[in-house]
Amino acid sequence: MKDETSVLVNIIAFLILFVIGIYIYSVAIDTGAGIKITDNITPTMRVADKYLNKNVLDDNSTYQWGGTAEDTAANIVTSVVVDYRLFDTTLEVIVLFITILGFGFVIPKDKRKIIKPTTILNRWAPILMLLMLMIGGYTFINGHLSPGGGFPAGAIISTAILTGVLTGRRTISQKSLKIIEAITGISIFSIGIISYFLTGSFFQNFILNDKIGDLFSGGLIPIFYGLIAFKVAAELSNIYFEFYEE
Amino acid sequence: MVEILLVPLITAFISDIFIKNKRLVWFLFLISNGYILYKLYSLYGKWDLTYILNTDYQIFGAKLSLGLSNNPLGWYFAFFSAVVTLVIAIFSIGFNTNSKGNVAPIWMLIIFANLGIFYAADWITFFMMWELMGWTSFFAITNGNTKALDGAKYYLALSLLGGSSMLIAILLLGAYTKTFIIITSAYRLIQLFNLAEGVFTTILLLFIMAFFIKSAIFPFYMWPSKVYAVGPEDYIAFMSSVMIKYGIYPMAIFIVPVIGNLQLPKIFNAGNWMQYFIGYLGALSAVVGTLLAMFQTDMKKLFAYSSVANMGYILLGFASMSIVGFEGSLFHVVNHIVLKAAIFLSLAAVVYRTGESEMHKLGGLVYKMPITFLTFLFGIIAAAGIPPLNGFGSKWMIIQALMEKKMVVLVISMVFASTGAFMYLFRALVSIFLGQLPERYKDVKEVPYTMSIPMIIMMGLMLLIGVVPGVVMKPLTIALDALGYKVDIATWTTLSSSFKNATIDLKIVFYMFAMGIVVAALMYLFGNKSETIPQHDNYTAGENPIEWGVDADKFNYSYSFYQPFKEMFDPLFERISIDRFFSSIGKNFEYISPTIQGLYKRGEGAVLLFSIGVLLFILGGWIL
Amino acid sequence: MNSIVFLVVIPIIAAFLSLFLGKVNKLIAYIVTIFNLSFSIVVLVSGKIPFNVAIGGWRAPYGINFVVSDITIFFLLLINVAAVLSLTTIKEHMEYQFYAFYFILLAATNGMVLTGDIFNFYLFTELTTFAIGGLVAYKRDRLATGASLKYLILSSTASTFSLAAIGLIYKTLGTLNFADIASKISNLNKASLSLILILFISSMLVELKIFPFNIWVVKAYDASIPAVNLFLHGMVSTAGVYGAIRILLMVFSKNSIMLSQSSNIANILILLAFITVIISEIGALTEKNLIKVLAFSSMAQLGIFLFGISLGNYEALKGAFYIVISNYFAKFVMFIVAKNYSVIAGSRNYEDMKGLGRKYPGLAIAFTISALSLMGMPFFAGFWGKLSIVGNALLMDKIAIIGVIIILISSVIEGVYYLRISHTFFSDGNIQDTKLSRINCVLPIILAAVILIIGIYPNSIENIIWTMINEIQNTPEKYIQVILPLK
Amino acid sequence: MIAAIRVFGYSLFAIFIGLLFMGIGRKIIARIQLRLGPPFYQAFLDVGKLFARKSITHNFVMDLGMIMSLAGLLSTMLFVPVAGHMAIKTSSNLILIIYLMAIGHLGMAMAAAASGNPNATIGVSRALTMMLGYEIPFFTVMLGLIIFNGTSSLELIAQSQAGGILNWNMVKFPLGFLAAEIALQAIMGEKPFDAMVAPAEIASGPMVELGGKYLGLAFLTHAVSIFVETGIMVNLFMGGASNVFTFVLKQFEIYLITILIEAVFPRFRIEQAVKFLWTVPMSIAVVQLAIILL
Amino acid sequence: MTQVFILSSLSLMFIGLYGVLTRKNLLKIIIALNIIETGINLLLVSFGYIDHGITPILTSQESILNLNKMVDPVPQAIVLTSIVIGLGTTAFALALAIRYKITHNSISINASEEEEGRGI
Repeated sequence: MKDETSVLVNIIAFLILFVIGIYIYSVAIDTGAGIKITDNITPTMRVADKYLNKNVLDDNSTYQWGGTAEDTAANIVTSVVVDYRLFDTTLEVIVLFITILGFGFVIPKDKRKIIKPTTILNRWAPILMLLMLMIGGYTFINGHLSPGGGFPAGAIISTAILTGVLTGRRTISQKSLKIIEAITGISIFSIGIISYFLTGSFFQNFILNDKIGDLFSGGLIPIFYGLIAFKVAAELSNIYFEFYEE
Repeated sequence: MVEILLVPLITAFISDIFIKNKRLVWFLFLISNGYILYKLYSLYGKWDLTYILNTDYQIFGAKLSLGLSNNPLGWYFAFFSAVVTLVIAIFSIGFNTNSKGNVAPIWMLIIFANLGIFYAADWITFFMMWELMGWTSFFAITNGNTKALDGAKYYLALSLLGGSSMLIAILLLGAYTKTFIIITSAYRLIQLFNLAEGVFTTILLLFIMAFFIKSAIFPFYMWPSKVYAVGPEDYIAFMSSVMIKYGIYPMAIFIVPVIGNLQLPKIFNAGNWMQYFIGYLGALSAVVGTLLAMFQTDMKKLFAYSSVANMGYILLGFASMSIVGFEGSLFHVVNHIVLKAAIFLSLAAVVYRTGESEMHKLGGLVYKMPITFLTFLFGIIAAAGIPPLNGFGSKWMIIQALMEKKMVVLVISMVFASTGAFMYLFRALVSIFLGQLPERYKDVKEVPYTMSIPMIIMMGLMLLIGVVPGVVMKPLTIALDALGYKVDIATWTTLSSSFKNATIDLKIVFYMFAMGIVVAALMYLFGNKSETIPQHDNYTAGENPIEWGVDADKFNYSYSFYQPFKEMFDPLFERISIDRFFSSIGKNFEYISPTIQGLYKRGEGAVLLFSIGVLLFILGGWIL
Repeated sequence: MNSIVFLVVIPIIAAFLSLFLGKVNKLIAYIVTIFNLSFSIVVLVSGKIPFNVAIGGWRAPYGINFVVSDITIFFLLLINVAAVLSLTTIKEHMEYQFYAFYFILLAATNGMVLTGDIFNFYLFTELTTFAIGGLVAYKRDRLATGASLKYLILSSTASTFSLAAIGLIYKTLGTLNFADIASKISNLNKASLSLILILFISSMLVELKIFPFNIWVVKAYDASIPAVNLFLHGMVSTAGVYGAIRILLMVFSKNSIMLSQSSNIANILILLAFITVIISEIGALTEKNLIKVLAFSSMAQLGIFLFGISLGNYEALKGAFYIVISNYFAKFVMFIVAKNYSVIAGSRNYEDMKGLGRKYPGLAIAFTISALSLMGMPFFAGFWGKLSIVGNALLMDKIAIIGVIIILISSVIEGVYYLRISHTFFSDGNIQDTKLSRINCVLPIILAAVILIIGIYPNSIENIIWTMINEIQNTPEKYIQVILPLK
Repeated sequence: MIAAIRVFGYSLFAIFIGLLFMGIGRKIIARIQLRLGPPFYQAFLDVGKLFARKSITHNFVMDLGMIMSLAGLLSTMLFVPVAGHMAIKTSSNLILIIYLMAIGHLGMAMAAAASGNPNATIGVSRALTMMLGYEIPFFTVMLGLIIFNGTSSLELIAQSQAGGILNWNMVKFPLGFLAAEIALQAIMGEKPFDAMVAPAEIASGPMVELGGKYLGLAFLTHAVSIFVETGIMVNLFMGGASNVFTFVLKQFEIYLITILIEAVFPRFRIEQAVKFLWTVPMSIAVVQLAIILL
Repeated sequence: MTQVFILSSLSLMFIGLYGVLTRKNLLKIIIALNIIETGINLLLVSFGYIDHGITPILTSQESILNLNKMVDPVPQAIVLTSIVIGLGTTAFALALAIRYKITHNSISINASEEEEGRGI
């Protein structure tokens, strides 16, 4: 039943959005001087240009494929995420940690019974889990070469655990998941502290002169991505165990 | 100079610690008041004493410095209020032996603020003391009993409003005249007049609003009746006599000199429009105060409105802007302090013994409490301005000044108010002390010595000032002379005004009155002897009214004393009532607030209001 | 100098550890908070301020950097002191999640104050929101879930607005670093700058509790346990205040204190500020629940703070700092007093707390002193703030004068309801004496004494505030050069 | 000491004249009402009889009240210049006189209220309301004269009217005189405005409980008040004669006018009286004041 | 080409905002929030868009040569984090919504906390 207050609210909401839209449009076509939001800034003016040319530390250094550079990850997005702006990603991990912790804390504890899995799922579960684990492993191992990285890898691995939960097999207990989560979290930050003691500033990459392109390039990036993958996997599967009934 | 302020502060702190045992606390209170009086006496004449405290707090670019200065007018106000406070302090030792709350620490803080106000050299110190006095008096009035709350809340709201309007005025003054010192800011304000007249009038009106709120002048005349009825009686004696003068002091030291020498066109060659503005407000508060006082049934409310009327007289004196009128109102300030304190002390004694403050429930107390009756009688005579006592001198000077300046309407309203004053004052005397003594007060005794001695002192003070006005006029004229006014030092007993041979010698008036009494006493003794018989066996022809099932005090005609007179004014008071106007403002706020709480209680419109906020920002961009 | 990042990392590691250390969590919380406090004192004393720390070794505009200048260290101290004081009010055993949320909140607020990168600032705000969401929902009863959910919805829509603003800034200026933005802001088109400003300010005002954005405040304060109230007041709003000062006055305002060229945004801010003040004061007038009264009053104080900032005059800004300091101490005292009295009286309604002032005079006097300081009464800290804000607003344009008059009227209203509350404390009531240990009377008295000292002798605070103000005054030398040395 | 004798002499003279006027007044009223009326010295006989008789009192306040009322009236009388000279050489101020007259009323009212008789207190409340009524027009008239002559001392006003009848204030300000006459009627408490003593309704109001010497004192007070009020009128409007005899004669003329009015008028109700006093004489006085000011 | 991305992401955001403003049911509000999140992510990525740009991943030497044709990596880094934030908010909000259902026995947003039995 549509009482008149909600109709009024709808109209007001529509009006507000309409005005905001017109405003944005008027800002977009504004003819005043200075950089407008519509025109793209020349690439060289952007911060990203230094990330692409990997010459943040000294301006005119160039790098070759297979040669070395200040950050040897092939996938530049990963170099930005895990090397240049590593602190953001560590905070990202904390955001996930907090929200899942809050999730577990707030959700009411009436666990539901898992219905018996169908035979097909029963048969294929181990194979599927194996496949998922392999793909997950692949994505975070060469996160610095190809697209992907810690976060998607963690999600894929957690789906493996999910299939385990769906088929009712006890793959891993919630207690150990929490331990994994804590350990990976602490190790991420302890690496940061180690790098502080080694190189004087936090989260600095202390493994140098490996070559762009090969598997173990990119300094600390694979290590970080690995830890992030396991942490995300542990956290997400934590959610499933909230609903899992022994 | 600064130790006069430190002593009350320290005593306030100490008595706050020992608040439990009353005897010590009130004794400390008396001693510190005595010390203050002695110190003030020793400060007489040393007008150049100052004490400056420099803080490096920057306001308008300059570093702020707070200062105290022994200015003559401030000394005059402080000395006479200290005299009366000392007497009240003696009274309140006895009064507070068995009272519930203990108001001494807060009262000490108020006395600290009181001295601060009178001695402040610059506006910021003045404002700081003013606000301190504002909220401390709130706590003193309520002092723990909750039924005093809404009266005190009303007073608090008004005094905070006054404080804020004064803050705006001070800051505007500071911004435009680049100084906070009171005296120099007065001179520069006058020069400012021809530069920015709009700012000048706003500053002046805001100042006047703040002072009128504190001194209960016309638009804000309602709070005394609400507050005096509920506060602790001995504190109310202090509040009604001394604290109501806080508005008058800055008027005398700042507003009157500024308005006095403004080059404004004179209306009916008597004064500029501001003088008339103050004059008419004074006249209105005198007339309205008197009329409302007549119709009250609670004795403290009655005298609250009488304070309003007296403040009106003082304002009329200021409005005349002649030196005689100025002296008259300052003289009336001291007279009012003395007589109001005397009246409220006797009321406090009545309440101390009977616990009742509704006039028609009292009666016939004169036989049980003769000293209280005499103080009250002297207070009545002084309040009505009848010659032998101190009320007459100042009223006479104010009327002379107004007549000389041909401000006819003001004089007529003043005389109307003073004769009306006689009506309600006598009504109070009749209903409380004369007439039949009700049964329940049969065993009422006179108040103990510690309370009757201050009352006798007050009687003596009133008589002394009445007969020898020089006691007050001499220091006053010396102070005004020190301030730079062209004034001749008053003699001991004569008061003079600027009319042709209009000087009256109060000593002779007293002699004449004494001789009249001697002649009348002779006539009285000449007659045959008379025997006293109880009151209620006269018009009831010997029968005792109790047999008719009616006890004696039913015959006490004092409930609606001026009933016919009241009916004349009722239609007028029904339509316009400033009181309803102000309390309706308060009610509106309290009416809106649940709707706002409702908005925050459910909180589901959060995102909607968020986007409305964004909309506001966008629209602002286009419209403003 | 680089070790300043420990202020953020140590609490996070403690958050991870808190999962295992059930019983000893409270001790760990004390240790970490006291570490943070002492560390920031050491940095203050070390005298190397202002300095810049590049995280991960990448220099300023490219990597994330922490900046420590006078304002930063001042607010850092405020937050850490608030954290230590609010921990003292936790008496009973709390589940480990509470401590996890607390650690993250501590890290996030410290991070917000320290960071010099706009996206990092956004992330820390997100962390604060989630931590507060979790802490408010700690009691998990009807009130707490409702309050936390509605807060979460509002703050996540607000965060999308600020994310859009960050995206636009990156698209037009190509950088995410505060100092870099500040130096490049001038060549932005006026209209697009005001669009970015609108998006960013609307998300910040949620935390600054300004009128259309502060619907969550009263529910959050009422629903949470007293310790969380103190977190909300002490840490979160102080960080919000820092954010407002840093971003509104230093990043987006070029060198003039006025909010960049778009002065009409400043007018709207003034308008919203004094509307907040008048509405929250009226709201508090007939409120019976003491915690809600304090929530309304903290909204009002932050309204006055925003009014002081957006006036565009350095003395008014000084007044705003005074208001922040006096509100910080006063609200602390009031929340502690409210907690103790509601424990004794059994209900949060101040009418049931009659007569408590006579049993525990120390608490009631501290409450009155802080109430008077909030009202701006002389001899208390708030007066100096009110004096300079009112003084300078009177000389500004019409909207500022109307605003000042409304703020003074609302301080009258505030006076009425606060003194009514302290009157009910002192009036005679029949309270059976549940022994309240003397030690938690000590803290409010000390804080009230601080308010009194500032009120009577403002010199000490005055110099600190002036050092901060001339850092805002000449932002280019004091802030931008520290981070981006002249290339 | 001579001052004391002069005061005593003045007061006896005032009492004598007052009682004489009362006696003659009663004679004239009787004649108007076509009856013979008591001999003119009847008032002296009454006073003598009253003082001889024993009387009853209720408390010391009644005695104090009666003495105070007579003393008040006497001290007012001492300030009214009789034919240019007064008991003690001092300036006789009009404002002073108005306020001194209040003592007489206060004393009488206090004695009446102390008696505890409700009729007395009703009478007192009416007297005070009436006082407020007549005070305003009377003062407005006086204000006009004071402003015109630039002085508030009664002597100077009297001397300013020296010379022939033409420059008497009565002639110069006829309206002022008319208003003052009506107000005088109320001051004296004569017939149209005697709601306070109203014998029919409240048994002679304040005097209900007074007997014997107290009634005698009341008579004397009434006598002195007649002397004072007529003396003021003479000084204000009829040039305050050179010798005592002409002064007394003029006083009698004023008294005659009030007696004639009193003989024929019914009584006003108290609020009618006040309304009347505030409208008719007040407007005349205001017109007079306007004439003087412009 | 970038106009299409920006317009579509803006419309996504407006739809999401409209949903949050008008819907009463909590789950619908959370879904609308998700729509806004995706809208914002698309908007951010589209800010870094260059016509005919290639992914910023180095695969061989010649990809290092045409670095300037690569799409801007920084918005993608930001999007990576904001996706996780979106996940976090939704998870936490859903948990709260489930508990909200139990405590308020109603799923509508204007179920008030204090008075009992109000709100559908």
